[in-house]
Amino acid sequence: MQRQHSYLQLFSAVCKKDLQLAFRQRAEIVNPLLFFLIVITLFPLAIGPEPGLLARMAPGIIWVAALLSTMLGLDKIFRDDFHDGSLEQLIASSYPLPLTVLAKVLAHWMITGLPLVLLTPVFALLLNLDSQALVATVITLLLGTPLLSFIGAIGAGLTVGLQKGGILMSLLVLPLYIPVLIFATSAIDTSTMSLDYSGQLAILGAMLVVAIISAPIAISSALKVSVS
Amino acid sequence: MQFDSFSDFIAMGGYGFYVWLSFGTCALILLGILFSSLNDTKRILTSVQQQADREQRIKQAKQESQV
Amino acid sequence: MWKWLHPYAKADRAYQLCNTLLPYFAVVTVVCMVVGWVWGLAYAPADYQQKDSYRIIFIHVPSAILSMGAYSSMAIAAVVALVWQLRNAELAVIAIAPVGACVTAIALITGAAWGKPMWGAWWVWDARLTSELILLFLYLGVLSLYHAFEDKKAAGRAASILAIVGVINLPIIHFSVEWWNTLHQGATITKFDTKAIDPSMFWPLMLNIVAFAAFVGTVTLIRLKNEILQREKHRPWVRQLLNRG
Amino acid sequence: MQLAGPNGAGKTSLLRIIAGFAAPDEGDIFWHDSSITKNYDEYARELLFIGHKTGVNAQLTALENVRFWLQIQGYDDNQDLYPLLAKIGLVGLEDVPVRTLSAGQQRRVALLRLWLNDAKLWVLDEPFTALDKAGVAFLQARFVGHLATGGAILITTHQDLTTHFNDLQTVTLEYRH
Repeated sequence: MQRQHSYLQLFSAVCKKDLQLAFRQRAEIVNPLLFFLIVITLFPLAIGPEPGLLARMAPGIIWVAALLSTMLGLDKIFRDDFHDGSLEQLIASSYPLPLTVLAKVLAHWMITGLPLVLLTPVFALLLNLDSQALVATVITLLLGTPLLSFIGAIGAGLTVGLQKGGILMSLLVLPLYIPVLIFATSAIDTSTMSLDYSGQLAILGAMLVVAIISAPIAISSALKVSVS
Repeated sequence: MQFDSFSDFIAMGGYGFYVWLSFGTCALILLGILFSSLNDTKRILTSVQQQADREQRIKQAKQESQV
Repeated sequence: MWKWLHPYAKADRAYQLCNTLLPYFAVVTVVCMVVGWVWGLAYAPADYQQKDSYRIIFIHVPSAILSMGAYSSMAIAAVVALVWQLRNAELAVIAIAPVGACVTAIALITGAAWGKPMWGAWWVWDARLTSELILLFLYLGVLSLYHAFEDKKAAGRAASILAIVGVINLPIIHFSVEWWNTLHQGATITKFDTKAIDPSMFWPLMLNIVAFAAFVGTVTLIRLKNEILQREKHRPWVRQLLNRG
Repeated sequence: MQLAGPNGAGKTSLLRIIAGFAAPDEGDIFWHDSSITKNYDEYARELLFIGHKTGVNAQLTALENVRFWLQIQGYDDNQDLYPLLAKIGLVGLEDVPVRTLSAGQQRRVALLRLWLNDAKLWVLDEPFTALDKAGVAFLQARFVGHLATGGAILITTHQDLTTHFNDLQTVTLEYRH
């Protein structure tokens, strides 16, 4: 048996497996989206349907809903691998664990974050967002949802070994989401006033870069603790 | 001393409720964590003692059964 | 650093160290706190603007400072625990967390009680209060994560990882909340003016800060002792402790 | 080497420490004179671990599971795996989801890795669980082959080994309160 050392092979294998599994159980992709849609429907019913008010609150509503629906899928990111022992095999593979984790988080984002970004125009219609704000919303979601996946995966890694880890994970992760929420909604707010919001985007981008570099390390040490 | 009388001191120039509420809850929380920590020490030491006693009894029972 | 720390990696030595330090911390706490409170409540002059309500800062400011201080010490202990694999540092993380949470709660409650007469509302979304609230969530997260694990060895390491993640996020959270606050509320809220503080107020405040720090130290030492005992309760040296006392 | 002992003696815990998943309370594990915690990646290349939880995903097919494992271990995944699957008794079951297979068949999917690696050290926790007699004999034949090429095997099992191994060492752990 000859071994080659190809990081690309590992990365694509891990990514592909998770995507394959998600497409086989399509509920995993569809349910968070439905949840997102229902949460957004609840807001006009709760606060009243005035278009002005809705447009004013839309960034906040969309982002809070995005946050909650990401949380839904996060619980699953390592759970199956933990229970069937795949996680042990991934740790005992000769590749560095952070790389594996990076692939898994990317796959998770493609399953939960990306569909959300793609469907935002539809949700924006429901909330009466104008086109300027819509562009801003899509961009912030594009930058922000991967961040949510990275930060959330730390919590998921820490709680995967616990029986009732789901709710605990939300408690750990939601406070850490606050900066993303603040900058993303403020970017959209600024865009509705026709002002330049590149500053907020730059901060989101910077946070994303930091997360890509440091979160996989934190996630892998969290997973090692959970497996032990 | 900034206050002329004890009742002035309690009144805190009309802000008595807020000042004493703050200091009161502060004292309560500080004492609470202090005493619960001290109580933990006692509890752990008792459990160690109990475990030691238990082992002592097992030892004794073994010796008696041998005799 | 390694050479200096090494003897204390042994649990019984660490326990002894706690015992040696404890009286000093306790004495400093009692003296500073009694003097600081009496001075702050009765002898410090009233503020010309806020009158006597400002006396709350004698506990609000120290608890706010210590809430951050305790979190950073917890994170330092967590780094030591993970990098040098020191079990006792893990225990220190868990010993500090509840104390830090209590101090944070005090900062929140006193902040609200000070805010009511000043702003007319118990709670306003002031940047400091909001940061303080999030800090409380972070503390509670570390604590509940630790208690959720059956295996306390894994629990200690998981809590340490979370503490480090939290401390990296803390400045970002703080900055974002501050920025959010200026964006939404402007300068309508008067904050504690700490720039031009009179010496007659400064010294009792300093005394109270020292008192709070010493208190956090004292309770942390007691809790660290507890954690060491709990983890080592099957070891002979713990048994010997009982025979002696 | 066989690790024996009653339930709860710590066989699995010891194996997990040796595989590097859990840290020992005291002491360290050495492989070729270097601590495995320090050089885990190198050690992992020479280690094959199959635990109670076998690392087989129930939604994927046998073929996909084996391919995935080959990929994460850095082996060539383009080889023809059908003959091997047939050899281990999974003929005709190569491309159905593993969850539809029996416990013994699922175990075989995991054990297939024993034919597909160049690891020196095999750490196997209860490898015979759910296998039938023929399966056990087949597996032991593979053990003989691995030992003949200079490999080492560490297993826990409650069953007696039916094949005779020349340098079998049995270490028995005792249950301690």
